[in-house]
Amino acid sequence: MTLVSTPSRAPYGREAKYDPLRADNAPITTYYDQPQLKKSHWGTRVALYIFIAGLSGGAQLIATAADLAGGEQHRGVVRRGRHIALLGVFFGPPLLIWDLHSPDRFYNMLRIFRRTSPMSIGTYILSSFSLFSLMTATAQLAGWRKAAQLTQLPAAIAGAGMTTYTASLLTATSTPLWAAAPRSLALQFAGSSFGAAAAALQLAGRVDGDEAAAPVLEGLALAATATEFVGALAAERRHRALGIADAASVNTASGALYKLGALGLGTAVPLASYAGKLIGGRPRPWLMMTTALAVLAGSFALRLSVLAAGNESAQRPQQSLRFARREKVR
Amino acid sequence: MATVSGIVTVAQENRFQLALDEGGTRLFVVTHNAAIDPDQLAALQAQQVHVAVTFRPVDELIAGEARAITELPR
Amino acid sequence: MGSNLAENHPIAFRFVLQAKDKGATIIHVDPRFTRTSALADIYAPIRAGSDIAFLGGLINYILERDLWFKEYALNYTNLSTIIDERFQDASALDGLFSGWDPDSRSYKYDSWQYQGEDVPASIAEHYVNTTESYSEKLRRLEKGPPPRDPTLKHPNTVYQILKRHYAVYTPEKVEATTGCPRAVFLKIAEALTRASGRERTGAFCYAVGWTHHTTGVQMIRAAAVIQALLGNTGRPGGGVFAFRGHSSIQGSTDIPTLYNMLPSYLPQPQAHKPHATLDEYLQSETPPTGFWNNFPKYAVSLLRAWYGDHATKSNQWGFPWIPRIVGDHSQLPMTLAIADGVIRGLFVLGQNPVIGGSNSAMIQRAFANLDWLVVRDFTETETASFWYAGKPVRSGELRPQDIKTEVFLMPGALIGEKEGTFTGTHRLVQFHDKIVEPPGEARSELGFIYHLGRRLQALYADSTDEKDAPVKALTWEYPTSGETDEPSAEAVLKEMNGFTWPDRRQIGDVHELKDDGSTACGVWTYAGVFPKDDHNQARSRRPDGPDGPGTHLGWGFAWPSNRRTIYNRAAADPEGRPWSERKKLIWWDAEKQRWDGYDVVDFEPEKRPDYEPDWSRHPKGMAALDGRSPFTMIADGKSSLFVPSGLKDGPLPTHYEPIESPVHNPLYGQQSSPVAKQWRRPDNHYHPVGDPRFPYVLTTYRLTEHHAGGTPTRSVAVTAELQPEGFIELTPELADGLGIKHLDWVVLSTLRGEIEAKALITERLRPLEISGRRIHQIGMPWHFGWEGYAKGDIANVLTSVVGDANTTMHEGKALTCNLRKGRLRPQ
Amino acid sequence: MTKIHRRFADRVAGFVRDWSLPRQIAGESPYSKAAESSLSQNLRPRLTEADKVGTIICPYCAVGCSQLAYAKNGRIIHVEGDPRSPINQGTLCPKGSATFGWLTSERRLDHVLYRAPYGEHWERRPLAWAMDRIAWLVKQTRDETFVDELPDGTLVNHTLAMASLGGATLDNEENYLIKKLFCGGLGMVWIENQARV
Amino acid sequence: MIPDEAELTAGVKIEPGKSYGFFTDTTRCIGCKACEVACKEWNLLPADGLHLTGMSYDNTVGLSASTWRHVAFIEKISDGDGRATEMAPYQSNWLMMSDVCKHCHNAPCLEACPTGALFRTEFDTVVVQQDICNGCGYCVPACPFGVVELNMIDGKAHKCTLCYDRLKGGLEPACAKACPTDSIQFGEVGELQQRAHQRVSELHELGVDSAYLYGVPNSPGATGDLGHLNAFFLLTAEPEAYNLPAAPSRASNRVGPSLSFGLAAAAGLALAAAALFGWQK
Repeated sequence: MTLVSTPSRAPYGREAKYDPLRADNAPITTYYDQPQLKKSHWGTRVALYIFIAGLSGGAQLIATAADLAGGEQHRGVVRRGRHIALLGVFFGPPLLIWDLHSPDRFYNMLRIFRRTSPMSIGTYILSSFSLFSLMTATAQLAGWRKAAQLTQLPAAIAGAGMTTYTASLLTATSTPLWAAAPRSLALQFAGSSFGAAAAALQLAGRVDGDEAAAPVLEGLALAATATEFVGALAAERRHRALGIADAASVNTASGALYKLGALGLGTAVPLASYAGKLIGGRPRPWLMMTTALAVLAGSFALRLSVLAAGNESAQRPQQSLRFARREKVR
Repeated sequence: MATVSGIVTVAQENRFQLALDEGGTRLFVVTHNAAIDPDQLAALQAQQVHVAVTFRPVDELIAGEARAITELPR
Repeated sequence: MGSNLAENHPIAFRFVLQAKDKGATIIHVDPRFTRTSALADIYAPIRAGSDIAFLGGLINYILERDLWFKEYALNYTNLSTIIDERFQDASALDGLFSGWDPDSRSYKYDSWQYQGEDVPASIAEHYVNTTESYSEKLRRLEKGPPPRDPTLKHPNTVYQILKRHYAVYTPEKVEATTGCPRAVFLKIAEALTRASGRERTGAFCYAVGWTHHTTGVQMIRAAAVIQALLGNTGRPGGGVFAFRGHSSIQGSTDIPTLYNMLPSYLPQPQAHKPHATLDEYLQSETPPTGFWNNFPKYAVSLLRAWYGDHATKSNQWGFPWIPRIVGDHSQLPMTLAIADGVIRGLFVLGQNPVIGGSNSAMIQRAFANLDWLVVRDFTETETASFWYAGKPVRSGELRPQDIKTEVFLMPGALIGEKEGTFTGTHRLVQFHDKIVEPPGEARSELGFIYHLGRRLQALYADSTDEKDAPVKALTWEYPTSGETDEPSAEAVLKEMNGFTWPDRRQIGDVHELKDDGSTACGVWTYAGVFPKDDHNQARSRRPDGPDGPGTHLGWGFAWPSNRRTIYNRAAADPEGRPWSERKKLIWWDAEKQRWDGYDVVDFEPEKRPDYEPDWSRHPKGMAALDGRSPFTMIADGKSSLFVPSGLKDGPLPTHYEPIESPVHNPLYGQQSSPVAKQWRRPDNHYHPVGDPRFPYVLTTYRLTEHHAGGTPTRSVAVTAELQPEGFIELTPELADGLGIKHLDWVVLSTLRGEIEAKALITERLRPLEISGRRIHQIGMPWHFGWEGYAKGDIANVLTSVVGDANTTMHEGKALTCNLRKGRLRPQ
Repeated sequence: MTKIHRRFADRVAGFVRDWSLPRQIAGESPYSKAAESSLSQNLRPRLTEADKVGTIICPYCAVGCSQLAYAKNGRIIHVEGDPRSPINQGTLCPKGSATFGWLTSERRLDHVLYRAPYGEHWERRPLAWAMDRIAWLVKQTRDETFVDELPDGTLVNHTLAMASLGGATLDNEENYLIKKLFCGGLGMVWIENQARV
Repeated sequence: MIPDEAELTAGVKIEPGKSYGFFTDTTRCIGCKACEVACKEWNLLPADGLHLTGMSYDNTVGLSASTWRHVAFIEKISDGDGRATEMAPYQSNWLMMSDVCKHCHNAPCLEACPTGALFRTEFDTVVVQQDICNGCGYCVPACPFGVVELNMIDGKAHKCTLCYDRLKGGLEPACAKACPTDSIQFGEVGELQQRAHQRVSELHELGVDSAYLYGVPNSPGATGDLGHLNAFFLLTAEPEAYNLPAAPSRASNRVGPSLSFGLAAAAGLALAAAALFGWQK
């Protein structure tokens, strides 16, 4: 039990008249400023996993969409999408197992299913996604188009789960920042996953020299970033309403990462460049490439900053006690 | 890393108390990569098996971090 | 009052809380607001050392408003007794009593006696410096009852003396002396008097909060006076409870490893008293009236138990072999004698004087003068490691290679590893079983002393020198068992209980003891603990059922004779009927012509309530006490509100300031107790009154998480963690004044030494207005030391060697000190 | 010299035995019955392992709470309150509850340590040697300092050169033998204990 | 071992199938920490570091993986104009309270645990099964009271088990048995709740009008959709003073909305992608 800080003021509290649900801004007496909650043990590894899961889930979805609705010119996108999905398959489970504190018992994740536990749901999403993505990818390699079309459906459905189940994983806790705005966080994560997938496919397409689907991917990236931006705004409004707005404030490292990385790189830059492209009309390839990179970086920054800021919000008793006082979220 | 030998007198969850052959008693917490389950500790206590414990003392806990337990001849 | 029950005796507080649930008012009077105060109804802050002013105020309140329990006090106390007309109390002599002899610094008792005769004190520590023997003065007492005036009009009745003596203890004076607000004092007085009488009883609970003073005995006396006036003594839920701190400290006072007593309150023979021969000793120590008249039986039975057949009528049952004391050999002068090199060898058996002894730095230096030191404890204590880790060594004053002391540190067996009995604070003797063998070379003290004795007897076996006779004469054969040759504790307990000689049949009760050598009894008060060869009452575990009387006579053995409430004759009115149905304990059964009750009756079973002694036949012992004298151990059978003899510092409790006090005595010219034992020496200076260098009052105390010297809890992980470091507590006002922030390091200093600790600023201490001056109190737990997991500087480095006149108890509860921010050792 | 750890075979067997999915599908609740592992099923308090139990009295303060001490194979495995005692009715204070911790403290000493005069460190010495040495020291100190009469002829029969401190935490029987040997036998007068502290 | 000793010490015969818990009446707490010690001695819990915190007499700071009982101390001696000497009848001015895992009826930690290590026992208590837990740590942020914590050495989650092994042997939990003033009362939750309501009305008559129950249905300190707490409290100051949340929420309520919203967004974006691909074809 590491002690956060010795209290600066002497320990004699003041009489505060007690009414359980009074106005939120009344000063909260805390217990010698000691944390009221325990912060999670999740850090960079989990952030990286969420990013990769979102990316590979999104890629599989886009590949399936391209395969079903697209034409011959989209074959490249389908192939590259299915290959990017393998990232989740090969890096996802090892990252999670590495993050366990007793990794030798990783198999217990498949011991039970609990619908109230996003991690339990997530385990089955990740397993099915990995299984079907692997089958789709092998079918793709072997050229069995029919088989691939069959297995890509469950893979895509699981992929949809992969893009956003991690949001409900965070929000189904008592950490104030994560629990404050469940829907907005889901929007942010879904948007960010799709944006990253679209950006990754753009980059992969450029590398392969097959830019046929570029406009679709750019449009898709624009839509995804817009969704993420809407989610971010809604989350900010919700935090302010619950009085825990300063959670993601600039003066903390995580706050800065959230403002500059997630919002700046992840949303502002892409929106600006796409808007510029729509108005300006002249495609400048280097601008598109940098935007795609910005989206990817922004997506990872979002996960990192939300995790770090969440853990910090759990350490501030003023916020966790205020959050637990008026929080009416269902 | 040190090693002591003795008999497990009490076992609770993944923690156990060892009565040392050289005298005295010491508390240990089993590390996760020692991969020893509570029922194995309980068995050591029930049958009073003579064991050797490789451990690292942790002053904060006034206890030792048990890295490995090996069964010794009676 | 004088105790912090919830912290230091939490399980006893369980029943205080159960009483509170039934409507009892809990009052806590203490310099600090403690966990006991948190559960109290009324909390009164007082200055450490001013307890008698507070209690005197209560006596004044009771007498002025005539709230004393008339029927109880008139019959059962010496309230109406007339005292010698030469007597003058403190109100007349500005703090002193008549009979004060300045050059011998002691009192002559003559003016304190009952009019016309001398009254011998009851307990063994009654010896005064006066040389005349007791017995001549006793003759007159057998002629008739002491002079009494039931109408209480005679100016020299105890009642009038009390009124005169306590007239000055008005509520205003109480506030000026103790700092307790007047309104709070009056509320307490009202609550206490309301909780007394036929239907209700009130109790006083005290502990070292009262005994750690140079006026400690009189503080307890003041509570006894109040309880006698209010009729609470000897009744269920009433009385004055002593909450003692060690598992068998009551046992070590009954079977006294103390210098001034032989087993069970028989006075240790003194060189300059008429104790040369056994007859002189018995004749001068046996009061004519009261239970103590059986004194010879207990003395002879003890000698028979110790010396067996070597004790014969011709050699006075071995009485000459008993060593004579030549003064005060208690722990305080003992440390000074070690410092002066008088003592060459010291046994320390389960104690830690470096932490518990006063003026610890002096003690650590003194130990370097010892030739050899044997320490037996469960771990290495500060006492054992003084020679390399002590304060003088760490400060460079001494080096291990200069210290000549040969030190033995031997492991002791703990509870569960040895069998035997503890005597708790309720005089209850309880047996504890041996469940496992002690580890390695750890042995019980029983084994250590027994085998040491056998080795010494072997060494002295062929000595013919007369001075070695006692070692050889000792009866020292006890059956041993196991491979560690552990002597049988039950065999020793049987000897303590007593048996007939020479056929060794266990005696059933104290009345079977004889003074003709036909009975041997190690501890007369414990007679009855082992009544038959196979019946160890200390091991009896039969509590009363939920609807039983609640005296639990089947659980363990309460000395004397398994009696749970002593003097319980007072629980019945003069005619023998219970004072009230609610407080029923003892009553006179008219048909059976015997006393009966829920407890063992503390009275002669057949003595009628209306019995009157036949003075024509010079009645002796119990026959000289009438049927309305519950206090059988006292010569006149009445509770002594006024103590004619036996106490060195006066017949009535009087407020004196502690030896070191920031203020002058607001009540009298006499500043501190005139007869307090003081040792003015270069290594034991005292602070003059109001010394500006030491303006703050320091009081020491214990925490609930640590025990006594701290050894058995600071070396145990789970308790050390609860209070891990030494600290002091001070008021926010004082801290702000000295610029001390929370948890800063501070240095406390007195003329005896300096220590450092972390500062805990708390509002549970408050500044007090004492006769116009603002006094700050500092509190410091005294059980920290350099060994163990939880460490801290030793508080007793600050205290001085000074003692109460009657008991030589130190004054750790009230002294003055200085406080400054910063560290002692430069970091 | 077999190393104790969870072998692969045990893991597989354990997983299959405690697998909750089939039990969950069979209708058991995944929050209670289905989730219960075999360890929880055959969990028992360690007191069932005790082969001996005795009544002891708390060694800390004078309230005299009685405790039950459980032992197995000659070693104490737990100490807690004795519910039959009218004094504590099964409850204990923090110190009393730590009695087991005291008996099994890591700082506990179980061998004799000796420091020679002017020595700079402890040495280990056998118990028997220490007892003999102490007996000899006692006899030597007593013989050199025993006084039977004061110069003015008053009988004293005492030695002022030896002292003993201790006993408030010792048994009555121990205190009795200390007073009997030191006072009645050796003639020591400096005999004291914590009753005055 | 005395069979069914709990009948002697708590007047309760422990039988599987009933729900057991603690009623902690903080107005009887004398802050002696016997509960902390008894818990550590029974469960062989190692120390938590030796450090003077300055938080009144609380050097334990809080619950953790190796501290399952924590006594809190809150000093409120000054009542504005000076220091109080008159006090409300029960435990005022220096509040003491023994904090423990609440064993919630709808336990967020239990609902979050993906391996089934955390489960509801036959005594309706919440326990971490040490042979299943793989240290994923999801229960740690899930708990609204900050109770359960991972032990970094053995890599598993730990918290109060309400002495699950003792209950199986008919023994009262160690802390409740040791508590000198019966501030911690063990028993069946239903009976305890009645006793608690009775105690609150008793205290209100005595003038302690700030007394209320925390964790019992329809009482000021109710805990919303967590349902009742099997280990509930009688408090005399606002819950925040004891570091307790006023109205904690049930984490699993947020799974539905966030998953559905997220999947909807994902589906929307997928359809958009399909539309875009179709349009470009």
